Amino acid sequence: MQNKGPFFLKILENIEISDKIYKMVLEGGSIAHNSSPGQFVSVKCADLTLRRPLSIAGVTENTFDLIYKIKGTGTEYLAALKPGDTADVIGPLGNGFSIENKNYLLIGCGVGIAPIIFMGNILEQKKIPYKSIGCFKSKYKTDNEYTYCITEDGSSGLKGRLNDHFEYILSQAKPDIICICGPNPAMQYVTEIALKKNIDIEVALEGDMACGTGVCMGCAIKIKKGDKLESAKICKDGPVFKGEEIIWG
Amino acid sequence: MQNKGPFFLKILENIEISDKIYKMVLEGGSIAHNSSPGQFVSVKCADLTLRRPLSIAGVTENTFDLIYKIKGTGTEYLAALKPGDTADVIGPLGNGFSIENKNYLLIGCGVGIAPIIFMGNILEQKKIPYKSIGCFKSKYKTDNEYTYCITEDGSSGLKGRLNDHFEYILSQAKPDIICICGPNPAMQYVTEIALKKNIDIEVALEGDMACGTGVCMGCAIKIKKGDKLESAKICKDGPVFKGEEIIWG
Amino acid sequence: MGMKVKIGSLILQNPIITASGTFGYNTEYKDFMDLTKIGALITKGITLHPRQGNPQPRIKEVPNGMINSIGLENVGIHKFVEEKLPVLKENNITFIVNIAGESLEEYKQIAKICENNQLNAIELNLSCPNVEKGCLEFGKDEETICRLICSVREVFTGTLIVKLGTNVSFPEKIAWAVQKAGGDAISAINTVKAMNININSDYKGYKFIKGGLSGKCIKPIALNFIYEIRQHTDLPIIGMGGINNLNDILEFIAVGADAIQIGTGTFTQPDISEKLADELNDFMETRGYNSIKELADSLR
Amino acid sequence: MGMKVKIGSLILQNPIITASGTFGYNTEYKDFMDLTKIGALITKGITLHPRQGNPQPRIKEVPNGMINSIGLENVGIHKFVEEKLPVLKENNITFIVNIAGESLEEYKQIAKICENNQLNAIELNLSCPNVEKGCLEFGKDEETICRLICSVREVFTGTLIVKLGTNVSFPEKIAWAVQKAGGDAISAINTVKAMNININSDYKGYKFIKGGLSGKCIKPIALNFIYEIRQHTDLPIIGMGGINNLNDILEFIAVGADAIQIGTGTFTQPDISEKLADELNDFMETRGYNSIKELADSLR
Ligand SMILES: Cc1cc2nc3c(=O)[nH]c(=O)nc-3n(C[C@H](O)[C@H](O)[C@H](O)COP(=O)(O)OP(=O)(O)OC[C@H]3O[C@@H](n4cnc5c(N)ncnc54)[C@H](O)[C@@H]3O)c2cc1C
Ligand SMILES: Cc1cc2nc3c(=O)[nH]c(=O)nc-3n(C[C@H](O)[C@H](O)[C@H](O)COP(=O)(O)OP(=O)(O)OC[C@H]3O[C@@H](n4cnc5c(N)ncnc54)[C@H](O)[C@@H]3O)c2cc1C
Ligand SMILES: Cc1cc2nc3c(=O)[nH]c(=O)nc-3n(C[C@H](O)[C@H](O)[C@H](O)COP(=O)(O)O)c2cc1C
Ligand SMILES: Cc1cc2nc3c(=O)[nH]c(=O)nc-3n(C[C@H](O)[C@H](O)[C@H](O)COP(=O)(O)O)c2cc1C
Ligand code: FES
Ligand code: FES
Repeated sequence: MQNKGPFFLKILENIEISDKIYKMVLEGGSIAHNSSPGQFVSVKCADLTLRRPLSIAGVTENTFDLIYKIKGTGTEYLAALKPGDTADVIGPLGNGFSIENKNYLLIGCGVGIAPIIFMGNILEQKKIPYKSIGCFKSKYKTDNEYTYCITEDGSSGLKGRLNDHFEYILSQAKPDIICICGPNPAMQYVTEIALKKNIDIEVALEGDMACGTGVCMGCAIKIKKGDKLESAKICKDGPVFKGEEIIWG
Repeated sequence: MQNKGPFFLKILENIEISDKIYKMVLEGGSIAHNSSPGQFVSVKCADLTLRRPLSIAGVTENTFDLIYKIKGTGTEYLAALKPGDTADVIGPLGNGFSIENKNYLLIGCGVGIAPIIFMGNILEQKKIPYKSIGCFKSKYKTDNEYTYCITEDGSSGLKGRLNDHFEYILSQAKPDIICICGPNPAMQYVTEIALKKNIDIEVALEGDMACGTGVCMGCAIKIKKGDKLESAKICKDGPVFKGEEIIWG
Repeated sequence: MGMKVKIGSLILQNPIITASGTFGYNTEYKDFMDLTKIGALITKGITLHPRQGNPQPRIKEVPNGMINSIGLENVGIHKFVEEKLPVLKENNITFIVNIAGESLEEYKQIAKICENNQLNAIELNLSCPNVEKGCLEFGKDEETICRLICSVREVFTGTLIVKLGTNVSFPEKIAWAVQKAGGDAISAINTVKAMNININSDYKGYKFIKGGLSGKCIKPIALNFIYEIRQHTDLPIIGMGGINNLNDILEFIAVGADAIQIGTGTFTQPDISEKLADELNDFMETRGYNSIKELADSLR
Repeated sequence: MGMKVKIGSLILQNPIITASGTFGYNTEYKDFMDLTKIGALITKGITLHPRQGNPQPRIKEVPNGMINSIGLENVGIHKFVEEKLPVLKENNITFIVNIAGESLEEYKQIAKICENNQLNAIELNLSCPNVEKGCLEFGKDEETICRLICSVREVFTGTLIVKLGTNVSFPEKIAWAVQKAGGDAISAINTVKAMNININSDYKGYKFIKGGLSGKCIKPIALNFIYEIRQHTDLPIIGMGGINNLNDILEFIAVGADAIQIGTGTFTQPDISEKLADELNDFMETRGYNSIKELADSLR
């Protein structure tokens, strides 16, 4: 047993790092210690009925980061919070990326970068070799560095979208395993190439959630286990799944 | 036909004048021109379903005042508004006190003072003789003066409650007509004395409202018209009624 | 053609109707809006004899909505015809009379009076949850509904709209019954049975209001109901329940409504029906829809 | 005595129960709270055979609540008995099995399996609006309910709770039927039929979720239902619908509930049931109530 909250955590920082994209730093030893990349927390937003799931984007001894995009009421509420305010958080939830001694290629698109930054930090710490791709509309005002940065507006690194540069990068990076988080079309594109080339691939899925803890079956999807279809909960069995398991909708 | 809104009015002032009691000044020529004392406006409070009715507490050429007490969500929202913010207001609604050339005694208890202040101003303007009683828990930080001020804590004028001083004041003021707004027990007490002494009496009632415009029948009460009972709408036929019409619950 | 909608033989200039009980008898809202802008006005529910309604409290706000327990206080059909009707006519307002009876016979009698006064359209309230006798009592089973509609049809030749609510086991059977019995249209939903209580501060006993829930909080319930009955009837459906903006109207049209009513929304914003008529018009012009039907076909 | 409550032959240490479908099968919430603090846990609805449930989307937040369309995805009674039951026993959790059938025969078969495994209490789901066959289909008319309960009673000797919903014409008749047929208690309400739609940005078609509404927005509907059935049955009633705090619990007790369930509230605050058990306990001690009955007598 591990205490997963609810924790009432102090917000240390909450800044806009790109258009409608925020980075929040929260105090919270328990979540910081117990998290691994790909796991998420779920945050109570004012008196909304459902919590909002957000990936953990990095940890220090006693703090962890979130990177989130304003989508609706919940994230608007979060963006209005100030350092010193308290957030009601549960986590860490779900299962993250597998960490093995292999050659990694990490890919984050948009706010999908959150778990990818965290994963980069951990691989760095464990001295596991990796390369990373960050794909954005426009550069984020943070000091994260990626082996390859791709921006639609060319404000940093390569100009264009993931598809424009991916095959070239792949031929350079020669990974044993790819970890990706981003919009489904990007993840599907990369998964198909990886599977064709026999590269291991892990994807971090999103989905509407109610409980975030595996009890409501609200986020359940069908995944492929060999020839068979099985039901899996994004919140509990995922959000990270092996690429070959996913049925792209 | 008279345009009664909705008007989107600029708030000029919104200050706490006593514990949880606020005075708001709004820009709004149409309401200012067309109002008479005892009438009220109804204010949209954030996205609450029902507007909140508030008596008009005074007007100038182009502004009008409200005096309100924080009771719940709606008035809390109002109290948080700042000068420069906009309020969505309809009005004036209902029927006010009758204005005749008689000797008036005006009585306001607590925030019931709102229409009474307005009435005093109008009688003053029209040079109609009147005396006034303001009854409060504790003095309001406004410059309104009453012939008799009664405070429970003795912070201004006579110490005590209305009942402690009313018969004496009545014997001094010798009014032809009394206008009162305040909690029901106070209004009932004064009405009974007035009727016994054959003094005209008009009371401004409160009641839960939905439409405020006379269509929903939500605020309907039974009143006495001679021997007969009739249905009357506080919002449309009132809020001011003759004392003898009221059936005290 | 534009926004015109036909319900039975009644032609509305647009599909926006003010709901019974929330807009008075005739020109009560004239100081707030231009009454000629709406598709139609539905009167407060009218009974054969004047009704006193329920005791106070009658109104309670709840999160995203309100509960009412008016109990059909109204002037009765005779006074309506004498006093309220002339004003409707003078002002050229397209209107529909909402009627409620305590017995089948009463519905018929009121309808007859409407016929005798050449009223074009009535809405039979078979769903008000706030009265002890009548309305919802008759709206729960198909047979009673059939008999009621048939007997009203005997005396009334105008447009006959039947108003349903969600406190029933088989909405689809009831919708079908309305069609079979010769109703011209269905309107739905009426308020949903609900209760609010306030426990006394000494924890001894409580105050309560038991009545009908309306406003935004019932929109998901209303959309579901319209969607379901749309599968079981070809009659025009007039949808309502928590409509507050243009998007809400589009949602009701998408799930099957041909016109809509605005109830509680008027309390929040008294000129909402005029505003939404304008907005819908602008929307249709901008996007090039030539009729409500075209809009509906696109949305569905 | 304190907070103890008796439902049939089942004794709960307190009246706070976690609702079916919102708390898993056994110890899913162990990382969030102390499971020994609640009165009882009700399992996710369990069917004879494992069920796949409905396609996505299954969840949609609406103002003050949510709609779900899970469609009873569950492991089936056999796997429940094999894999989930031992964990409940190991952890000494008082639990009630929520069961759902596609036919009367299925309810009976599941109940029989419960009996064979010495399970103390079952909750018959006669009200889930999210499945095509079973549940609400059987919960709409008194006769079917009677037959169903009687046939389950033939094979099951433990506590039999019948779970009702509001999508019915005559709640009072149904409550009475449960009592007559030999049910030990009624629990209510299940989710309310509802639909949310999202019109596509080009105004061509829409996405939707059609399912059951739960959370704060249904509390007024639930209170009304409990109040009404309380007038027609002496059975213990387990109330639910939007419970989120101590005052909500008191309201349900005031209108007639003997115990309560917390559903959607757990999603908002995972440890809410433990917290409310503590709060209720403190409240009763502070105010000097010696039993839930004493508290109820005072509130009513
Ligand atoms: C495991 C997981 C990890 C996530 N990590 C991050 C993250 O690190 N950063 C980040 O910005 N976002 C993340 N998301 C998405 C984030 O949860 C949603 O953007 C957020 O819940 C929207 O809330 P809202 O109240 O602002 O918008 P809402 O008003 O709820 O919705 C706005 C729009 O977003 C859609 N939406 C709502 N919830 C979700 C959802 N869960 N997934 C996809 N679309 C949704 C709605 O359908 C609607 O169209 C994650 C989601 C999951 C499931
Ligand atoms: C014609 C009229 C004129 C009024 N003039 C004033 C005024 O000048 N100044 C002022 O402070 N208040 C006035 N009121 C009362 C004021 O409308 C309520 O206090 C206000 O609506 C409460 O809103 P809320 O959202 O803050 O509280 P809520 O959360 O709505 O309610 C808090 C408590 O107040 C009670 N309450 C709610 N509405 C009313 C109501 N209309 N009457 C009495 N109790 C209510 C509720 O039952 C609850 O117990 C007037 C009311 C009427 C009908
Ligand atoms: C105060 C009030 C009074 C109502 N009176 C009637 C009535 O007399 N007859 C009727 O058929 N419906 C009546 N209704 C129901 C409304 O016409 C409408 O069906 C319901 O409120 C749902 O729509 P809404 O959410 O837009 O308000 C009344 C509703 C309210 C709020
Ligand atoms: C996601 C979800 C799943 C549910 N599954 C079941 C179920 O399997 N069986 C059942 O009887 N009720 C089920 N319910 C209904 C709840 O047990 C409860 O009756 C309802 O949600 C109302 O209570 P609430 O407002 O506290 O959530 C479910 C509710 C939700 C939200
Ligand atoms: S969100 Fe409830 S099971 Fe995943
Ligand atoms: S509040 Fe609607 S009639 Fe008075």
